[in-house]
Amino acid sequence: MSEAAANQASESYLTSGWKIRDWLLTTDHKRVAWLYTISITAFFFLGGLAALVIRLELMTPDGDVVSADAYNQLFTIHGVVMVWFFLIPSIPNTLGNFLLPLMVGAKDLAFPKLNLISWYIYTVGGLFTIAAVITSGVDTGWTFYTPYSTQYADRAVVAALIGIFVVGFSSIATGINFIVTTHKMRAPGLTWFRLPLFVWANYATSLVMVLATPVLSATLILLLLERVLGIGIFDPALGGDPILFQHLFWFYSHPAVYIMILPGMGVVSELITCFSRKTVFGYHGMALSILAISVFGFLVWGHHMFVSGQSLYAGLMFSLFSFFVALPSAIKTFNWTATLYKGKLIFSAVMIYALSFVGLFTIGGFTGIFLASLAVDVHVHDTYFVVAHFHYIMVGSMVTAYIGGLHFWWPKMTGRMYPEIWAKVAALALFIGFNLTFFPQYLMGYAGMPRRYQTYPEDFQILHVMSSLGAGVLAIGYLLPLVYLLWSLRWGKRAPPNPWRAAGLEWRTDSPPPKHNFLEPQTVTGPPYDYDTIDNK
Amino acid sequence: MTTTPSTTSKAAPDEQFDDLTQQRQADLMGMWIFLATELMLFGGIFTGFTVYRFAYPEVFAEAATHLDLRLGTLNTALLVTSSLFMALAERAANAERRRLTLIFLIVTISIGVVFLGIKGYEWHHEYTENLMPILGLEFEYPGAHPDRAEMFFNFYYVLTGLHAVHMSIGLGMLSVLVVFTLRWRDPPRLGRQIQMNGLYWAFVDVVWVFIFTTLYLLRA
Amino acid sequence: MKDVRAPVLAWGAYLIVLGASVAATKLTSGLMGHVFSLICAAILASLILTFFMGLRAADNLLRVFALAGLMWLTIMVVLTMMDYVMRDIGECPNAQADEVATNASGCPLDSARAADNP
Amino acid sequence: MNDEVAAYLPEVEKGLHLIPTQATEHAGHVDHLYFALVGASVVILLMVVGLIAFFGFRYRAGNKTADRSNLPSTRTENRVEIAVLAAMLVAFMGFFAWATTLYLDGYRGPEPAMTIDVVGKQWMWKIQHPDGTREINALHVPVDEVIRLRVTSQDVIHSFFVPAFRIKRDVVPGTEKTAWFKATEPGEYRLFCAEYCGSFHSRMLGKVVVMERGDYQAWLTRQGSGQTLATAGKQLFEAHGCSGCHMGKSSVRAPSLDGLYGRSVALESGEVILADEAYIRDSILQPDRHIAAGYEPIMPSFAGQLKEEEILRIVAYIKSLQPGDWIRTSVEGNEGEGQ
Repeated sequence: MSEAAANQASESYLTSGWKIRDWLLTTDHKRVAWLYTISITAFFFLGGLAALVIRLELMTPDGDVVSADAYNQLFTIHGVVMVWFFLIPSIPNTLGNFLLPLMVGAKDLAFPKLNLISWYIYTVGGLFTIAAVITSGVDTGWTFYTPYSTQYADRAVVAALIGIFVVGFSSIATGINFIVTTHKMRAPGLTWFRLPLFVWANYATSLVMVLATPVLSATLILLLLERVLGIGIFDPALGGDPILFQHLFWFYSHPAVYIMILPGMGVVSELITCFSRKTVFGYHGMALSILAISVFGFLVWGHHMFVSGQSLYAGLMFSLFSFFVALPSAIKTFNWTATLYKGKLIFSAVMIYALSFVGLFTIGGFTGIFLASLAVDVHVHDTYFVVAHFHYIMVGSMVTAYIGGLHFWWPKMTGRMYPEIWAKVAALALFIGFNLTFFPQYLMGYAGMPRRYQTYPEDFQILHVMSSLGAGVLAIGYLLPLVYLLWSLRWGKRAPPNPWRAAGLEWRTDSPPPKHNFLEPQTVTGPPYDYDTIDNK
Repeated sequence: MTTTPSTTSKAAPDEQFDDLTQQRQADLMGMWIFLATELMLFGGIFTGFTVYRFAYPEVFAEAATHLDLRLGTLNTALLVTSSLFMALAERAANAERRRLTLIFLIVTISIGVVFLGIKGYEWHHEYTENLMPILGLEFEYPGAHPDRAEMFFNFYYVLTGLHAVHMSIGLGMLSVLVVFTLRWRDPPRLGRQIQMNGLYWAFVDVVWVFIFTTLYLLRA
Repeated sequence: MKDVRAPVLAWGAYLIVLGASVAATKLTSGLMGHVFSLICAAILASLILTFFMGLRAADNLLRVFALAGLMWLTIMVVLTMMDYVMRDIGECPNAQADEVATNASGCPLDSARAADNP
Repeated sequence: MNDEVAAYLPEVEKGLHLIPTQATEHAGHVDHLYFALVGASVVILLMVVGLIAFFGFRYRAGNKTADRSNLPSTRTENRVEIAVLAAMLVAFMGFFAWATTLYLDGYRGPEPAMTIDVVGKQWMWKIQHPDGTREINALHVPVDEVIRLRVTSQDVIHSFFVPAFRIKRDVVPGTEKTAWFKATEPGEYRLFCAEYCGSFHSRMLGKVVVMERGDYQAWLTRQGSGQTLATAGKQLFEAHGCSGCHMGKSSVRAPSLDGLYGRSVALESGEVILADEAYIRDSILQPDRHIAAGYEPIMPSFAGQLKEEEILRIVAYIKSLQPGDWIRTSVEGNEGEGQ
């Protein structure tokens, strides 16, 4: 290799080429990860804005901020954007995209062009949906239940469905890419049980993406055909069954919940081990429980339908399976806690994020048991109890993990350190704001407050006000990192290759990494999370 | 995945791979996973069909007799023949025999087009018999339970339509392959591409087998 | 060009099984014919998978992925049908209707008494 | 809450009840399960948080004196995991059995004293008592009686939710589902629509008024007419011109309907069909579906012209007709009072 070529090879992926084309037509997984990060952040704040208006409206029992229809459109925007344009692609497509090849010691993902295309599909589909939803309004909720969505809802439903359908391909492409990369491109010596748990988590997530998303596509096709061509598969007038839609929809959308949370579990496993300076408790159990969740996650969708009129016995089976899927989650929670045992704990901001994840996930997970319990579910189904439960999982746990992970790998991604003090403040604001927002919702749920209500009986006002105030604090917890992370891009301290002295292949290369990730091929000789060896060097 | 023409030299893999074996394995695996997703796509609709087939067995069996079994059978035979030629084209390409590859590909495409033609003819026939409950067209069904029979025809159009869409995509990709074969730049690469498309084409055939059996054959 | 025999033979076998399946539909009616046709469909599909899609020569991992799709499809169909097969036991308004003739609304789906959408 | 719906808000349930009023025995049972779940979660949560706090203090990086030797072996780890798994499994199965038993009780009720029809519609609840009394967004029921609800919807999916009874049932168009309850406390309770149903979902409210038996009877009488479903149905039957073809001399054109219910009817297609509720209903809405043998398919469909509860009434009327009723009474007169 000539010297110039060597220089070029060791040049950071960030500095090589800053023309528009170098970014928009890049096939470098690290740059695609950035493209995703930017789009996802935009969608996140859009969805968050909708949530803020909703919380503002709910400060008072009357409908005095927006009209009834506008309210319905707002929670539809919030749901659609947060689920499909933020949560599903969040960790896999940003951190996963960036880290998966690094962690397995590969030069790139198996199909780099497909990766870039998936970003285009995602962004175009997302923008299209947003445009449709904002200009003409969709008021079905993100669940699109028939016959409301097919025969009664606003016109733009068609456009929204097309947008979501298109975005589904991006999920599938990502899934295929990750699975093949994990199978075929691991560095020599990197056996399955030497993989970081983050890779396991993304692998399991990809399996779910690949197997569930097409069913959503099929369901959306059927909805579209019913709306556009009048082919009424779910139309009761033809002997059709609206509940069939719910079966097909939840066959995707329940596993989709695991698409959202599994990567978060992966991230937190990395963070906790690093700041406990010790290997994870029960590595095999952790890896296998991730797989178990992704498989069992497919057997429980009917628990969204306990009161919908599915057969009693189907309800029983789905309830039983739902208890089963809680078992591996319980194991994971226990193992994260046990990982702290005899560690050398460092309470950095990242660790605070990780530990809040464990706490919030425990609450969210246990209230999931309430919902799996048939008789209790009948009462709290479609109330704020459910809203609180899934926000504890998806926001409390997942977003916390995402932001925590972003901090942890920020030096690797940008080559800059963020201000630790501010990060701690933000982590605490997030934790406090989140609990203040959503814990009252458990209470009002059991008290009987149904979800998707614009107006409500006055008795619930006190809890709603608490929740809305909490949302304000939560917003600060989200805006702060945005500000200081952007600040650090320019003024942050330069990061060494491994600022946390963390294990894992991604820390063996420069921060930020060169274009092809590693200057030499990597080999792996030991187990993951070997912090003893690192610390005793 | 691999349909883009390449100007790289013959033996080199794409830059993210270490060698050609790795690349070929990755391509194959990616394709198979993609086919699994396609299976789930059709599977979602088949699940719906199963539900109603179970709920209204007599009506559906009766409604099936209104489809043209002869044309359906002919189409099934045609499609498997095109799959055969696709498989032969793959073998010809691997043996680096350009003319033969070209002929096999063109035969495959021609049979595919004939398939779609016959399918279109069937649809037209059903349209003239007022058995096309689409876009508010009148649906006149001579048997019992016209509403549930309409449900049967809904599935008929969704399944055959979605299948036809897949056929068209496949035909488009095969046409691109014909162009590549004419150029004959990187035969091993072309062999891989033909193999990938062959998988897709055969898969579309597998789906058709089930569409044909459940819609045409499960009749009264 | 080697190995042309296998696909051509598979093609022939396919046509024979297809013929048998169609003939069975023509000749017999009812459940037995249907079951036979479905079995034939499975045979036809496996012929294509094995000989045209190279699953015969593929490594085990690919087979696992091919099977996974099938497995998950089974999960979806079985669990969904679990609902429909047992739908409305004790809830269907016509469940007690005697065995006379075709019940206008044979349960399960149609406790759904045909609706009145305009 | 704005004025338009204030009228439907119950009187007694003012104030925030974190545990809603227990107005049925079932409600009490559900609450017990809920408390047990809360208790279990609190124990687990305290354990997790307590351990994090304890480990966090004991093994903080600054604490050099902590004993960090003898990390558990993989074998020990596995054993601990299996123990946790087993403990959880036992607890979960306990909760599963408990919750499921309650659920089954909640769905398969005892023999009902009366069946009340509930029809959901954007955005109101229409209720029809067995004697034909109708009300909107309010459901009056006697205390200590097993009430069975037959719920359906006229447009989209709604959900019938009474927190005080801990019952909820989705109301699905095209299907008819049942729910039951036995209120033990007189009073007024909230009725919500719990499934999102469009613009005014949050205004689709009502109340359930549980009354002493005597009060309920008095209320029914006050509602006036005392019309039964069947008599109301007869009026509709005549008002919509059904009697023109089906009754009296003109029965050449359309089949006579007395004694139809429960009979087997020969169809033009050669099939034989049982004339049950669904058949009668189908024949009103989709007359072409089952043509009775020997008649021309000339009857127009009444889909869209009749509301859901009107169909229920006409069906009740036709059900009530005994064989020969129409022959005995030439044109006007006493109709059979079924049920």
